[in-house]
Amino acid sequence: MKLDSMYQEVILDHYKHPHGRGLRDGDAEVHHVNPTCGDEITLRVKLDGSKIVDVSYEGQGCSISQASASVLNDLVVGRELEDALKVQEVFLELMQSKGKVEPDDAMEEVLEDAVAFAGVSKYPARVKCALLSWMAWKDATSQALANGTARETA
Amino acid sequence: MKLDSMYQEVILDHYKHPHGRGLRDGDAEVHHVNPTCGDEITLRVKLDGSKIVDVSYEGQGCSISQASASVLNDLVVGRELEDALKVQEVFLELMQSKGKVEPDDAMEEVLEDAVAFAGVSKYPARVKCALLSWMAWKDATSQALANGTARETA
Amino acid sequence: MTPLHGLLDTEAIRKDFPILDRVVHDGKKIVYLDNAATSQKPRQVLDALNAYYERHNANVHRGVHVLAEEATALYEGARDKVAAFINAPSRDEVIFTKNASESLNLVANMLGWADEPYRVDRETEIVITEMEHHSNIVPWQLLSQRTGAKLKWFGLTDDGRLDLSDIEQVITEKTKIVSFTLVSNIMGTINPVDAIVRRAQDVGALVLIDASQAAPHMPLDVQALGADFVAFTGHKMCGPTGIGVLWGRQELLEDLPPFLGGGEMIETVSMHSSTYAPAPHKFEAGTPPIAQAVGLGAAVDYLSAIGMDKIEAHEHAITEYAVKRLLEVPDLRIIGPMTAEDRGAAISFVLGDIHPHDVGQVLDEQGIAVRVGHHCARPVCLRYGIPADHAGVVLSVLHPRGGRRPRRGAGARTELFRLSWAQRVRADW
Amino acid sequence: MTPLHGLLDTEAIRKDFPILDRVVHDGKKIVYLDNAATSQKPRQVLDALNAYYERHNANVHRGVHVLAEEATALYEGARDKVAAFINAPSRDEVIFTKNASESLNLVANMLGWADEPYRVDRETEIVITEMEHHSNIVPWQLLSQRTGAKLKWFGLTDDGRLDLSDIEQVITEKTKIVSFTLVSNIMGTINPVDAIVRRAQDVGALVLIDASQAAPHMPLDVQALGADFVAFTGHKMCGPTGIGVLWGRQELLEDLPPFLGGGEMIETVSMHSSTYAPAPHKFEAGTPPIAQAVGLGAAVDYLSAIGMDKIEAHEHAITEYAVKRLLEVPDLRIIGPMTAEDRGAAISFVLGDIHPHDVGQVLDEQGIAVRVGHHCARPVCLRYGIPADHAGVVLSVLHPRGGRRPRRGAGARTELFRLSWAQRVRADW
Ligand SMILES: Cc1ncc(COP(=O)(O)O)c(C=O)c1O
Ligand SMILES: Cc1ncc(COP(=O)(O)O)c(C=O)c1O
Repeated sequence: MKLDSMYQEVILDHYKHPHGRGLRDGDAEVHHVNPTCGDEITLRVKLDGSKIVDVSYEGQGCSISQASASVLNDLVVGRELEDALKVQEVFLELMQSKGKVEPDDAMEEVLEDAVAFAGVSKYPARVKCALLSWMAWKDATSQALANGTARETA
Repeated sequence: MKLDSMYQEVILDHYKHPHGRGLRDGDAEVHHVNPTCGDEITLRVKLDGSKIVDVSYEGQGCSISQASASVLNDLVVGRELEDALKVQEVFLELMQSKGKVEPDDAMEEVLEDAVAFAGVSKYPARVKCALLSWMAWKDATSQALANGTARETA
Repeated sequence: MTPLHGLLDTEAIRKDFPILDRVVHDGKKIVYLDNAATSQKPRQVLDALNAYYERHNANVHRGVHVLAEEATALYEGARDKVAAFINAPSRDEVIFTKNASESLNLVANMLGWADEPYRVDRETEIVITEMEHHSNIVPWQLLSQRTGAKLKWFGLTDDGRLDLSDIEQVITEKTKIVSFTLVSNIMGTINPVDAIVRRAQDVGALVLIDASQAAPHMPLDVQALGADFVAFTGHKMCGPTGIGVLWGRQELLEDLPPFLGGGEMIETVSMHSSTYAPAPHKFEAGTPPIAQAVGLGAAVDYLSAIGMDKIEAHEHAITEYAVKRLLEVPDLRIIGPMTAEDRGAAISFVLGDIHPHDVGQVLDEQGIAVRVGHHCARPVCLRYGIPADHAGVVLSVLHPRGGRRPRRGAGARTELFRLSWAQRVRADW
Repeated sequence: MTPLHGLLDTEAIRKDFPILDRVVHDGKKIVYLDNAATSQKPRQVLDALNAYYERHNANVHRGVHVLAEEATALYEGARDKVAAFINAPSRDEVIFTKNASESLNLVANMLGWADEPYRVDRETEIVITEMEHHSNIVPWQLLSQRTGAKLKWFGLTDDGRLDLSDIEQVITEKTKIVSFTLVSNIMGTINPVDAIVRRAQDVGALVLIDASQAAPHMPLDVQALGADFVAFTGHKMCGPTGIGVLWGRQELLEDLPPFLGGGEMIETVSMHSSTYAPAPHKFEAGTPPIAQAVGLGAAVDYLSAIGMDKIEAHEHAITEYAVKRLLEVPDLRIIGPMTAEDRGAAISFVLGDIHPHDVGQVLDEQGIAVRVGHHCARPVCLRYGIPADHAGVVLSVLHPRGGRRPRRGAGARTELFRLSWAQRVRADW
């Protein structure tokens, strides 16, 4: 059954036991909404130079959108921004693959638990759910960087 | 050729030599436009009690719309209002017949030259042209009557 | 099981809908329960569209050539059909728009630009309800922001009905317009038109009824409704996309100002000023949705041939049945009326704490198409304490899906949750 | 006769258009020269419509079921196609409307409700031209009446061109928007975009180009045009009725307020207020013309497969020929440019003092469909001293009618007037 691939144990696990959930101190906060289905996320990032110190969030939505935020937290916190952005690109590629990319070992190395979302990429309406937190994170990061620069040059 | 039936000599004759054209004194004046094609008519009626003393007009438009005003003048001036309205009804019936009414002697008796418009009724876009002056006349007449009543009761 | 009475011959009707032969997900024939969002189109409507484009296509009201005359006759003929379908006193009261949303915005805009006594401004009030579709909320919010008029609304009772207990405070002497839906697209509630119209008339307010969810499902008689305007949309009533209707009382259409300006809606134009054609053309700027009007005319013929009263009876029977069976599903909560009384065939529910997206996806795998999310009526979700993203699932039947659908639909669903989702996910949590 | 160069294989193209087999008036195959009013539709577009309705129909952006995903992919895919067709920098800059008139009204309304620096109010000026279609005149008259802004326009030269000699007085520091047509629907004139855009940019005015008569006939590159908004309509470019396009620069679409309110255009709604989805959705309230967008996508594919540059070359060749031959007809006066330079394929003429309705009718009897009357551009008629009801006849060719048409069209016409009308009527007068 195709559904099995979408509702991977991994995803359900992250949904039930989200990692890093809750709002903590940050350099920038964003609120993103998926207008077609109402999934919401409020997300903060805290940077130290180019290092991601924390990504904290609160949200409401389906198993996919909530699990994806938890996986995001796993994959980027503690990383250099540059590396995290690479992970994000690979995840985006996978999600936009329309079910045609079969994750190989190299991809699994990069994406870890996030490869479980491969099955989601077949369902365009759900891809947005999976990407919601990642888009929010990118947005918050650029705001944090802009704030940082503003402060430095002020 | 079907066109022949539409462009009856009679119609062309009225177009070239319109009867009663020009604006003269009247009890009411109206200006009607056929918005789809721009045919225009300004028309005045003069009543004496229930008798139609004059129908005068100026207009611009195709052969059908202009000839029709000329025929109108022929048919109603000098008549009792009631009789003229009967003529108008017969003309309306003919024009709305979609080419399906073949005018008989009785109809010809009533409509005189206006039977020449029978061919026009097959062309919905042109029916409006043929009816323009007749609608203007009805409108002007009811305004004249209203003015008259207003004056009487004033 | 108890036999249902007054059903249509849905096996015969099904055959008219080509899309219902569509097979999805490894051989499952589609079960379409998403009619509140849009209906499917019978062969008869598609044939009318093709005949129009293949034989008669031309612009309307403009030419003297054969095609232009035929296209005009077909377009205006569709207006006659729609006028008869809603029992309009005059065909000239039927305005073609692109969808119900445009119809509703059209009224809001007319009133914003109108002269007295219609003009909506900072001294006046607008009344809607909490169960409106976004398309009957946002135009009034915009009008209120732009004119300074106050926007008020009726709240909802716990069982999904309008709370009219304070009607005298909500609709007052200051009210210029009351706009509400005849049937809720999310809860299926049928609203009490008479009480609202009576109060509006007492204070001299205009009434606009959003009949988008009513037109496909029950006889619609604009004279019996007693409203000033009635709006609905073609694609939900077996017609094409891209066409909507606004019916309005003739005197109002004469008095009110135009909305969009352009070709077709004018009488004469100079660079300095223009005069407008009489209604309905005054409100139809530009080349209208000609083929779509023709298609809507065919849809109206199709529905009328079945009979709107029969459709209503059929839907009532299956709604009654479906509500009963759904309530047997453990942890299922219906949002809206729990009986078939004064309710249409849209049924909204939440299932425990399972997110509706997840429910929808599981149903889709079975070939069952339902709506999930806020259904363009987010305030309703907020009202019932359901997070906006958790608004539930609507299954809405239109006649061709009826008859066997609730049985199989509800059955499939129950089973599905029991066997697959519930076992897999809920038992486990 | 001189052979024409650069022609398309119109015999092959004809076969794509089912309506061209239509026979009228006792066996005459239709000769369709009314493309300025609306074009005919190739089989490929009708097939796309049918495939949509028979296999994929659902509402867009809302569901998680298969049909909803397919319909959304098709609808958004059409947006991609249109974006590529006009070389838009981003697909999100392409807004689907119901026709060009709505696109033009949309901009007028946005500017009326906008904040500074875009806001049109009593201190500001709007600039159009005397050769606009009513759909690009009336929206600005309404905006001017409603905001108090001053409406100004460019006049015309005797040979049917824009008179830009006083451009510095017409477009001034007070000008907020300049809106003009790329190609005249009545005279065929192609307007000098660069000069106008440059002046508008100098004074900081926005530019809206009405490309309704350009999109079907020449390559359209919104970046090369340098305008802020470009509007056009689907039904004139082999697409269905009921669909139009507005392209706008992304920053503007972000800054400007919405027009119609409703479903699809919102981000979140509460009874008190709403936030809007990003463009293009912000400007697409309600269920969009889904099937029509899909049909327009197919039309764009169809035109692109022929090649817009080839279409342009073909039309240029036959226009040159047609103008030459028409001028040979006694008493025929062309309204608009008398050469093929900077002109499209619409040719307007009057024939002595014969009323154009009568001319149109005579042509129709021969199976030749042309436009007569004011062509929704009455000011042009006034400008050239032609009574509004006497505006002339437009024959407008779109590629599939080309090639043999001017020969036969012009030939038939000449002959007709000589033999039938002229002999019968004019000789006689
Ligand atoms: C130049 C021009 N602009 C605008 C329009 C309006 O297009 P529509 O009627 O599709 O809104 C037309 C055609 O009628 C036109 O020729
Ligand atoms: C009650 C109600 N009103 C209005 C609308 C809007 O219709 P449309 O999207 O066709 O404009 C809908 C459907 O979406 C609806 O259900």
